[in-house]
Amino acid sequence: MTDNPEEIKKHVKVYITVFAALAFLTVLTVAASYLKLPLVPAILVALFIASLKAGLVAGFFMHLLSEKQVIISILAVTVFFFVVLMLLPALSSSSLYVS
Amino acid sequence: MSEKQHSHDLPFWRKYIFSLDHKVIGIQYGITGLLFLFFGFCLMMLMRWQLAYPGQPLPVIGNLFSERMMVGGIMLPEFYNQLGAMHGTIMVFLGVVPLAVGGFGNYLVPLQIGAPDMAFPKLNMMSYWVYFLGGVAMIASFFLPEGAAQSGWTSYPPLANIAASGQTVWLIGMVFLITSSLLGSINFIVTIVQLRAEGLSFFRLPFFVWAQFVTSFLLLLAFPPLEAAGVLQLMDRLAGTSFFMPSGLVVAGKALEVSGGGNPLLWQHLFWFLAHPEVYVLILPAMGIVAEVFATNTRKPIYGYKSMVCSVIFLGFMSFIVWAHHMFLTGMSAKMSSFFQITTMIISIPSVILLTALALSLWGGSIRFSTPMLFAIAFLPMFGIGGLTGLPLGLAASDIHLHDTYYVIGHFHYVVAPGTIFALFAGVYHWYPKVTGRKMSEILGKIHFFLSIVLINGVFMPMFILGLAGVSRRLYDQMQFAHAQPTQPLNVFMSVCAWLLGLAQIPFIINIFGSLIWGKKVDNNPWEATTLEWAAPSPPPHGNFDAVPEVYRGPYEYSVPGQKHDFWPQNMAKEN
Amino acid sequence: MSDNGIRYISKPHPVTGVTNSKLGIWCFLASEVMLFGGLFSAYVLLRASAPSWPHGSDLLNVPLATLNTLVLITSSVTMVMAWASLALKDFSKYKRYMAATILLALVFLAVKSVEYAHKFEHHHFPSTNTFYAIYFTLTGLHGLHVLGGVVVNTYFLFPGSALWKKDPEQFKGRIECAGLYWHFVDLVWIFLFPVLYLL
Amino acid sequence: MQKYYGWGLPYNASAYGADVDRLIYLLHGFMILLFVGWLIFLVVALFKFRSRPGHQATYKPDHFKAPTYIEVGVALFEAFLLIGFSFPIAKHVRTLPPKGEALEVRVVAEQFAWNIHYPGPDGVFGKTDIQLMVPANPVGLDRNDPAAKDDITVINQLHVPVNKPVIVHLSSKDVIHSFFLPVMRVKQDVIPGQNVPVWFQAKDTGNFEIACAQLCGLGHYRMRGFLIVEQPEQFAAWQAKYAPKVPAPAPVQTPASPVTVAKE
Repeated sequence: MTDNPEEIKKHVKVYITVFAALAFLTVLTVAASYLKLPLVPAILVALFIASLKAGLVAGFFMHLLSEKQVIISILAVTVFFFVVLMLLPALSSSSLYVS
Repeated sequence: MSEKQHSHDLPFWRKYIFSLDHKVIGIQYGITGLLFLFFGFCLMMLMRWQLAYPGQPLPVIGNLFSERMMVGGIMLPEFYNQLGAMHGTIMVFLGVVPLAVGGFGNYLVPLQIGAPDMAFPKLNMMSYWVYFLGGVAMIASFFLPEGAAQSGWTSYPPLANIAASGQTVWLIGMVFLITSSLLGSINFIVTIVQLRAEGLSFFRLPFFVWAQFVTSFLLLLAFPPLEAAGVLQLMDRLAGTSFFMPSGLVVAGKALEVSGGGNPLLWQHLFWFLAHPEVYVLILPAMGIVAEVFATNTRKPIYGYKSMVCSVIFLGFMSFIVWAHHMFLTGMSAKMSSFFQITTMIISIPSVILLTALALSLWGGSIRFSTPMLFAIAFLPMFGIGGLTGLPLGLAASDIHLHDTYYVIGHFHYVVAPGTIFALFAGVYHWYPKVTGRKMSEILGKIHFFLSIVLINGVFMPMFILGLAGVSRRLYDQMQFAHAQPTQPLNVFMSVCAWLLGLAQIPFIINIFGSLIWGKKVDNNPWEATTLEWAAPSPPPHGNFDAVPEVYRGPYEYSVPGQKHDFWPQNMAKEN
Repeated sequence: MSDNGIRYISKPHPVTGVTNSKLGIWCFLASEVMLFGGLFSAYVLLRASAPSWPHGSDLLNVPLATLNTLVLITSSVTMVMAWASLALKDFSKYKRYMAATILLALVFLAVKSVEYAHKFEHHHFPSTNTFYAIYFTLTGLHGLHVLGGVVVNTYFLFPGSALWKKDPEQFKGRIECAGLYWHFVDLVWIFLFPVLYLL
Repeated sequence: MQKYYGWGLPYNASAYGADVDRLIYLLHGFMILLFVGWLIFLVVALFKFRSRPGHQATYKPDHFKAPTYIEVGVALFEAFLLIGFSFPIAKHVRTLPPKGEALEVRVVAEQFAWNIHYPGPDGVFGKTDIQLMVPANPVGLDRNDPAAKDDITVINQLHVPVNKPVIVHLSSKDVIHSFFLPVMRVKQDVIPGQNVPVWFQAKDTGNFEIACAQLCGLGHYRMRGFLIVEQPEQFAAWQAKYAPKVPAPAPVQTPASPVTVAKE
């Protein structure tokens, strides 16, 4: 992390804008829920907004955008297994089960 | 004040009990792991009595137990189920993993990569004591009014949900053990990535360090889902939720007052999502040890080091998508079972590559039949049988008949008992000189080996015959079933072999403690090996190396043409 | 170089470019991703196999939860500001931002306990139905993580800050790791909030 | 009495059991062949390259290409077993015979007994209700339902006609059991909250066994049932003998303890 003050001051401005974006997105996702969309679109909208917010927090607050390769590769491995874990319910859904 | 003096004036309890030195913690893990292995072995020996002579009173020891366990020396089904569940849990989570990863990993990884200690010493100490608490919880559960957990080491709900209080203590113990393995794996990954010596690139690492590296990733990423499942089951048992309880359950004639809507398969999925990577956690360090012992005792480099490293990494990834081959019979459709059959066949390929590479490493060597080498050589055919018997269980068609029978018990015990535990014996004999500065006796070692190899096959080989006959596992008394009566005499043979196997460990115990006194004193490299741990004095002081060692070549440079000696240590600049 | 010779504690490794503690905290967060992943996959499986699943907004107080989300996001910002002020060598600003983070976290926990108390009054316990069960389990475990974060941050505000004088570089690294953990906890809530309250 | 059980695979009384047995024997032949060949290599290598004076290990011995061919051969043979044998058998086992031809039976597993429920001549299962599940009526059959008039409920006695496909609908009242017929090469986990069908077709008559293969508590070892395969006439006679005598509407006994199932 570059340590010179001007760099950090620029970062601070970025943090404030990111904060505003997060607040706005929160209000947006709540507003979206009042539209009472059918289940599947509602899930997609909510997850899309949540991923956007997560991306902002991870990218700027957690400095993932400027992170080193070793940490990115560990996270890539984790994402691979997280996806398998999230597929687990799909694998055991009733369609694949004889009952 | 250099580090060496600093460690001398530490009070006893800071130097040995709450020590921050990875070597002391490694020895603590090793001794506790060996004690739990022995304790789990005794539980098994009790079970073997009931299996061989169902319903007959246990002669002497029988009257030591309370009325809830044995009535007049005759074991009750509750106690038998407790022994079964706790034997599995203790051997896997409290015996082999702490010994293979906590003991060997903690002691050797920093030494083999030329680091003074693990990256986070306090975290390392904490992971041992959290493991210790988990072990205490597991043992304490035996003294509960209704005894320890008794629904198998897999503790499937709804049986586990309606079980007695021992199951709750088992879950709490498991949460402790999982947290300990988690913290341990973080320590390993950071140490291996950050603290490697100068010039020690990833492809110059000894294969043992690679095995521990992949094992740490398995521990890091596979354990948390089981912790989540454990939290869910704790909520089921304590807060009355019903994650795993479907609606409309009637237990002992009375409808169960639970909100229902749960799915017992959720636990099985989350449990096996961990448990398959867990079995690779059990076998990979063992393969690492065998590779080290092979290289040193064949005086030549391992065959296909790069292909072995790639197989280990591929194994690590594949182990996460095969878990449902434990659940072929839970009503899954042909489509789903086909997927998991294919992934199970694919995962058998890296294991075959690893085994073949180790076997081919013998070709062209100059093999010394020292005790560690004997155990390591025995690992190959034994793990071979374990792997091969996995084939009929991996194919859904043959698994229908063989699932949940003694065939399965024979399969996984062949992988773990003559497989992993023999490799751990090889490791103890191989690195004992480095840990204590004295060599273990070869005579006692060979007695221990030849007795154990014969008896261990006597215990597990007949299990395949029982399995083919369709004898279900976890049966308190198989004489109740006509299809199981003809194979009952085999149980007597197996039980006798098991008790003799217990006696066969006495030379090993004498050897371990005796060699501390009369073992032959050795210098820092008694086996004339090349990896870095043999460059440090034995036993290495706190901080291991005077200066960070410099590495010039691969880990197994033996019999290099044009060298005086037949071994060329990694850290030696000029020829040797 | 610390006392027993372990390198790269406060200075990054020349090749990997990260310090030990940062790599360690990211590994820990990877395991936390799998922990909450396990619970989320349990949620998905239970919801998929349940005949009927109540709407989150009918049973739970959405406005209060929205406020709670904003509180947690603000605490995330004050946390990163605390780290930034350390980078600017401004120790007093750091203490104020860290105090703000802890305060906001306590507000979050307070709102959570109000919500729980409200539910218990109306006899909505985890054992009522699977929705409440997974709601209490997920938010309960998340709450415990928030509590853990508060304890760690309080340590860094009072006794831990002595390290600032001895080795500012290492202290800044520690605050960065505490920050990473805190942002992760906020990240989990960002997914928890829509999944439980809005769908 | 013909000996059904011994060491090794039990007697095969199932129409499609021969395929499963052939796969198991083929696999074991392949495994023994592989293991013996591999062991010979090991012993030869150990003897040939044992350390002895004058013998020097070679740094890079010239390795013959055999191992890679063997590995590929093993992988191909495994794939052949998988696609050639396992998939067809697994698919055959999973596809139920057409409803019309098969005898349908409901087996409700309970801690330590198999409750068997026949639809009776009308071929329709009566309604069941967990309120009525008392020891006298383990399946919880509601006798007022017209379809339940002729239903037969028996414990641990599964009578089946020979040479006729039988579909068994498995469900459990409490914990996970596993419905295991060794002679029929059939095993199916019985998950509470699910109703999983499994089918088999007996080719020989005889008294066989039902076993429980999944740990289900203290009595797991004595959860034994009988599978009696008999000629259709004897089966019909047995059904007639067990049909409920006087179709008096069974008084709806209030279950012993007033039990409320929590609302959904």
